[in-house]
Amino acid sequence: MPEKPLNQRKFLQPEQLRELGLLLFILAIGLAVQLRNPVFLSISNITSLFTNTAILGILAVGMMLVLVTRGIDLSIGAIIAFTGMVTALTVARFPGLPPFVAILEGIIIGMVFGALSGILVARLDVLPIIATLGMMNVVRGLTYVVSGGQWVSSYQMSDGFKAIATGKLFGINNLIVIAIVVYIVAAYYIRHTRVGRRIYAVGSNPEAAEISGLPRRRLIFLAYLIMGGLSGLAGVLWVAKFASAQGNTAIGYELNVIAACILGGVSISGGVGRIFGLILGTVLLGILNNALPLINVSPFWQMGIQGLVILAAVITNVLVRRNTERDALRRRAI
Amino acid sequence: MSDVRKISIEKEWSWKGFFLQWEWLLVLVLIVVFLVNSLISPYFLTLSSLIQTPSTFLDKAFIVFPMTMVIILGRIDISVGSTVALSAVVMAVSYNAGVPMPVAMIICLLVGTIGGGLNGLLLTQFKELSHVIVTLASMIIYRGIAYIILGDQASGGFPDWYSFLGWGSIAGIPFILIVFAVAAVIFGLVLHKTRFGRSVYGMGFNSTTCEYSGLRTDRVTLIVFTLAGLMSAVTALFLTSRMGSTRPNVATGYELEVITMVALGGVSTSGGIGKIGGPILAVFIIGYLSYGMGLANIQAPVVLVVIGLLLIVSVLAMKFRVSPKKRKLAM
Amino acid sequence: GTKDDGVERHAFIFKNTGNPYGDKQMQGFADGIEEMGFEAITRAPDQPTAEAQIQIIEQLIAQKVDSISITGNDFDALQPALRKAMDAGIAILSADSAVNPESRITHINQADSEMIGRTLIQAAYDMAEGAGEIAVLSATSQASNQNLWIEWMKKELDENSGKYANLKLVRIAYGDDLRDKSVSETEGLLQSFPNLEVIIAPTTVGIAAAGRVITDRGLIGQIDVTGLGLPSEMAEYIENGSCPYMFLWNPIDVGYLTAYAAVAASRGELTGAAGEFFSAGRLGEFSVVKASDGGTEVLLGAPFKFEPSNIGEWKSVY
Amino acid sequence: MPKTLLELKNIVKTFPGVKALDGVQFNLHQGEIHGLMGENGAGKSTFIKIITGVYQPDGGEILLNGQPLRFSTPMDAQRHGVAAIYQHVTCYPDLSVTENIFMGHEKLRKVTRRIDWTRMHSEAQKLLNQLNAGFRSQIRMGDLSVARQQIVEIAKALSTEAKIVIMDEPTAALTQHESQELYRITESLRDHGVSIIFISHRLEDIERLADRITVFRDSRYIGTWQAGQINQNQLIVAMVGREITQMYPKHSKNPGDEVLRVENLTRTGYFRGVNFQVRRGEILALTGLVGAGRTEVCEAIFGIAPFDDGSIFLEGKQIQWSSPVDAQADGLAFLPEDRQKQGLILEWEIGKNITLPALKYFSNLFWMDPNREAKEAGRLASKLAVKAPSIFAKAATLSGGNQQKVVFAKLLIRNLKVIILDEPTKGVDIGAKAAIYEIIENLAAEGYAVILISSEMPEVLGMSDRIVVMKQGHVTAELITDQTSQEEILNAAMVAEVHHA
Ligand SMILES: Nc1ncnc2c1ncn2[C@@H]1O[C@H](COP(=O)(O)OP(=O)(O)OP(=O)(O)O)[C@@H](O)[C@H]1O
Ligand SMILES: Nc1ncnc2c1ncn2[C@@H]1O[C@H](COP(=O)(O)OP(=O)(O)OP(=O)(O)O)[C@@H](O)[C@H]1O
Ligand SMILES: [Mg+2]
Ligand SMILES: [Mg+2]
Repeated sequence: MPEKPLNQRKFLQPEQLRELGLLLFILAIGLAVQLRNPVFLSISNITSLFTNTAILGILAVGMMLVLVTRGIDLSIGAIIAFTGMVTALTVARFPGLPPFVAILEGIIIGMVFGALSGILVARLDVLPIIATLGMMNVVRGLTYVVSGGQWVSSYQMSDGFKAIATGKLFGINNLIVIAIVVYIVAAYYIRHTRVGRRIYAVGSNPEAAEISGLPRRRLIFLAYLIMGGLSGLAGVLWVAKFASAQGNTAIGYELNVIAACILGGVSISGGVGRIFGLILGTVLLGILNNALPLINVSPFWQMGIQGLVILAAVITNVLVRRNTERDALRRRAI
Repeated sequence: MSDVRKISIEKEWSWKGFFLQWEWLLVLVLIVVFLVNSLISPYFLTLSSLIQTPSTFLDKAFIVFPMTMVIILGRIDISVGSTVALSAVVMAVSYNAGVPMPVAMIICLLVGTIGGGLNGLLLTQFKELSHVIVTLASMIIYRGIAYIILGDQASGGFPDWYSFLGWGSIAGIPFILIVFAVAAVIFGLVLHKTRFGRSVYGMGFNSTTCEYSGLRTDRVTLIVFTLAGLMSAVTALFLTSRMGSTRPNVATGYELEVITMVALGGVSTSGGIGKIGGPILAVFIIGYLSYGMGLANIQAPVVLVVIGLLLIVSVLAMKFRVSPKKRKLAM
Repeated sequence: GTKDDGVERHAFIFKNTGNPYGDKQMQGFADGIEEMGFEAITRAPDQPTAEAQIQIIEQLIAQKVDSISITGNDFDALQPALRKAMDAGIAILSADSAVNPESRITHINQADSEMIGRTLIQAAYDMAEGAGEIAVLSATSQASNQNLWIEWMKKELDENSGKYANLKLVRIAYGDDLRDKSVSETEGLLQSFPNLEVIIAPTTVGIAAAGRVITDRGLIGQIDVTGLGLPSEMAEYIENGSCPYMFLWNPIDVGYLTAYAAVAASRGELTGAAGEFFSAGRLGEFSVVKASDGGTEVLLGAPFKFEPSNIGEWKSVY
Repeated sequence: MPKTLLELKNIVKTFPGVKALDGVQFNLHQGEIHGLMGENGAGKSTFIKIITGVYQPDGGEILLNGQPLRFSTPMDAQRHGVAAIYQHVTCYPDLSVTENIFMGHEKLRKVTRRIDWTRMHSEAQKLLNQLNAGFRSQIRMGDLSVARQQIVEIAKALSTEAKIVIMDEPTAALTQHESQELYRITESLRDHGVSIIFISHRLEDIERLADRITVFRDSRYIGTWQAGQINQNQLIVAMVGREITQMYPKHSKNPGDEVLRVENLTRTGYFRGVNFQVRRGEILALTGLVGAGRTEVCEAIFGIAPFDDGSIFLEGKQIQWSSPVDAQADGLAFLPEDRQKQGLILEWEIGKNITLPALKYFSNLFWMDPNREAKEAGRLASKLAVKAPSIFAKAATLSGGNQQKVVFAKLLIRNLKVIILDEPTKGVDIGAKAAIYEIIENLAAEGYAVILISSEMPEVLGMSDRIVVMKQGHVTAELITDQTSQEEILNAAMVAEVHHA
């Protein structure tokens, strides 16, 4: 170090601290569940936990990018339903279709809707919540319209298609593999590419971005496009996993995804969000869904408990952080 | 200083500015809705139908008032649907436990108020927390409590007079419409004519400045969220009356419907902008629109698409009506 | 009802849109009504809530239809709206999922609830070969017909405790008719009860989700799934053996029967008193009987058993 | 004849309702520092934004090296070697200092096109060291004080290796000491052949740095002079259109009883053992380097921030204000440091901004009285010479100095005992400054106690009765203005020993 830094080097950055708190919280919950039901930490249960959380996790990545630009996307549940329905209809019509073509189809359809939201938000300056709320209604309605109210059932889907979600690669379920790939690409993208960093810059201060000539609109558009693509991917995975496509698929799912992001430390006021935090947020939600049935909680209590745990998680976080900040101040030589 | 420049205190009135207000666009939309409806269904344009219809869609509209305030504050409250369910359930259960109905109704309002108040309290005590996560958590918790209380049961059997709330009329005008009008006047005055309303708008733009200027920002936040709870309970009263009984899963998804109305009403979710008239018009636009399409037996998905498009198109229409010269902050 | 243009109009309200089972009911209803030369209106809200159904009822009242048949989203909550319709001279029936006796002339029941409950337990007994743990995966904890069936299941177990001494009902889980929740509930059952033998799911989404999990995990033959489900949704699992057999009635017939009952009721030919008879086109004669909820009902018949031998011909029908 | 690098002719720019530039001309020589001066709202910042392509002019011509040219975006300008430090810091608070410096021209690895973090960090650190910044380039921008953010902005301009660097009031947030540092950097840039446009309201900046000076007034071009050709008075006349005979009003020094006293005020991590008192009719200057904790002390007094230990006495009675509401009710007013974030609601009209702290006075029971409001707001806006067509103009459309006057008007709307002013003349033009000094003096003369936080030495010496100097959260000296010197103050602010408790 050439110079003595004025600001003392902190042991942990605030975000890292936050994530540590969340991690401890997750471990505490995990331990509590494990004591009630030893099955919890078995390989098979952990596999099913991650398999069931993979789609949520994939969506959370896209939602994080959108939130980072100070936006929000409420249309993803509807896009999942629509892309799922359309790919399922395609697969039912052309059973020989290679699975990756189905995936591609889903991603492209999703990106079309993402692009529409993106144009509304980035080009036409419609507030994100309004644009995507409108899209949500339109896309959900269209899903019923294209399907004529019918479902596509598992017998109509080829085994290859269903294997997208049930097959394994290196002994790991495809969904988990896909999620891992998405996370690695996203981590690289937001940390090591110019465009990725610029998305953060735009969210951190849109006016500054404009004044320093970053392509603000294009970057925001891109965030919605990626979100749309990931929703399309999720739509295909969803339908392949549950082997059924119906009009009300994933209704209200956007709130789960947003909850995962915010639990993971993504700020709705833009500019902030880290991959590791996102993983923790997603896993916490996954555990809540997985663990409560395991420890024989009455179904009538499950909801209340889930809400309390989420609230407890965020409040503990705040308290831990306040405490450490107070300690840091105390250490500062004044 | 010697050369005191005179600064005008007369507000310039311009007809253009007056008619470029969002509300006029909504009035126009409402008229179009009326025209189209009377074309597609012969049952629509009768006086009794027009006056009676609002009772079919006004129940959730009570939440539109406080939600307008919440959104002007730059926040959002997604727990309102659950608050409706919880206060309805507690009311029904206490009535069936022997509490007289009027008292049970007061309990209902109390539960809603407390529910909203808790949101406000959490938000003011833990400023680091995002309003989305707080109200998301309480959305889950409040409905969770309703399930804990009532499980898979429904609860009802209210006295006969109670159904008057949702179904009764005074001089041919639905009671619910009268209450709605009164609430609209009260909320309109509070928001546009009082100190409190001014504070709400100020905080929507810049709550730091408001704090430095000595406004009781915490109190304003608390009151606004408490009002959201209270009005959710009012909705619970009317909704329960209309259904004659209640269950823990009533009013699911109300939050997004209410937010849609407020957004269509021209209230900006980034805070500070919007008037009470817009959301009120939006309530009637969406209400009459879906009622009219229902009269023509158009299926629900199509109605969804139409409402979604209406939201997007009207926002765009407004954009292109006023000159798109955007205000740039002085750098 | 008043008829502006002389054509009688009869309405059917299902729980929600985008449900093929409901579509079939509505289709059967429309077939029946049109067969008689009248106009059918079929409606469904986008969400399965009583609030939304109330709005539709009001719209139908304003249109002055002759009858409304409804698949209720709530047993009691529709009463005020339906009473208003009755006061306007509209005949009210419920079909498939009942509303309370005060707000209907009669109920068109797809099958006897008691019979369904008992049959499903017997099926589980059969699949578990007389002994083992069984669990129920239901829809929402609110669903009135599911809850009624589950009650009859419990009664069957209690009343024949000798026969079912070794059959243990370990848990009733709720998948809320959501795919993802039903799957994680099923997995929760598997993890919590390693000795589970049979899962009974009296709901289409639930039974298909259970079939999916059993298939994915390679548990075919170890754990059996049965219950009530759409043949199209269940075809794969019946064919691959994860569900040896299951039951359902024909929703088209439910709708068709409702149509005839509705027309009869709107003419005053059917008042809903037990012992009345009416004829229902191609389905023949039906009688009104007392229902367990204090009202009356019309029974379509016994549920149909779907098994590997017949699923092939049904899967493309509904 | 020096080479003309950049030339602008007849530039016109209109905003809705305001003509911000009216036929303005300007030329910049190779390797000079060109001072640009003018009152608040004269159009300086607008002019800069036209050069860099943030705004497009409505008329006129821009020549770079004799070639007509228009930049469509600031990025475009950057590619042509024009870099700007804008008046209001335009940083990305959530990103690191390194990224702030290189945003828009990131360093990429050759083949993979991924961001070369190692190189960016080390180059950023090099730039920071060059500027004697004293903090690491990895830290988050938002954690820095405004002054340090300003340094990062300079580093950013340097990183583009620009031929033309434009600085819009870079010293506004800096103390004397830091300004010296900036002078040094600016001069060394010039010596390396860079041309610099330097905007400032501080005469000493211009005196020290500028080779030539251009003055704008009321959106028009007034003239350009060689540094030696024009003296201070002439410059002021050019800018203001009249003479300002006396910058600092005559101060009648007869302080009354003590009004506010703080004893041993401590907030862990921010300040410790702070003691001072202020009397009726007295102006107490609170000075020190940026980051000394002056703002924090005053915020604690005002009830915005908490304190852990010590006590506050108002007119002899111990009080504790838990929020600004209570403090205001007892007659305390606070003019915050950051007028855009803490002082104003930019989207609101001037009038509504002015009455914000006193809504109670303008309401009967519940209802607001808009007429009374407008009258009072109009009176105050006129009194402070806010330059705007009407009180219904939006605060965002005002220039920096006029915005500050509006914030000042907000204080005067209430009945006061003690006024705390945190850097009230930061970025305010010389005419408005004189006006504000006069207001401060009038208030003191009327018997109010004034606490004036300031980093400007002439202001501190010219306005105050007593001076309290802070360093690293401690009071290092309390001086009588008439009996002290600039050296003594600077010594207390920079050199004095701080005893850590
Ligand atoms: N975006 C805008 N919209 C409308 N008017 C504007 C805008 N930007 C600046 N103005 C107006 O243009 C005029 C010139 O403003 P500018 O910011 O260029 O002044 P300045 O000389 O930089 O003042 P200061 O010294 O206070 O920074 C002012 O009257 C201001 O109100
Ligand atoms: N060594 C340090 N490490 C970390 N933070 C510091 C350090 N020194 C000062 N700070 C903090 O940096 C923040 C920004 O300082 P700022 O420039 O706002 O000065 P200030 O405290 O307002 O004082 P003043 O009004 O005297 O300039 C303050 O909260 C200050 O406490
Ligand atoms: Mg300027
Ligand atoms: Mg300061």
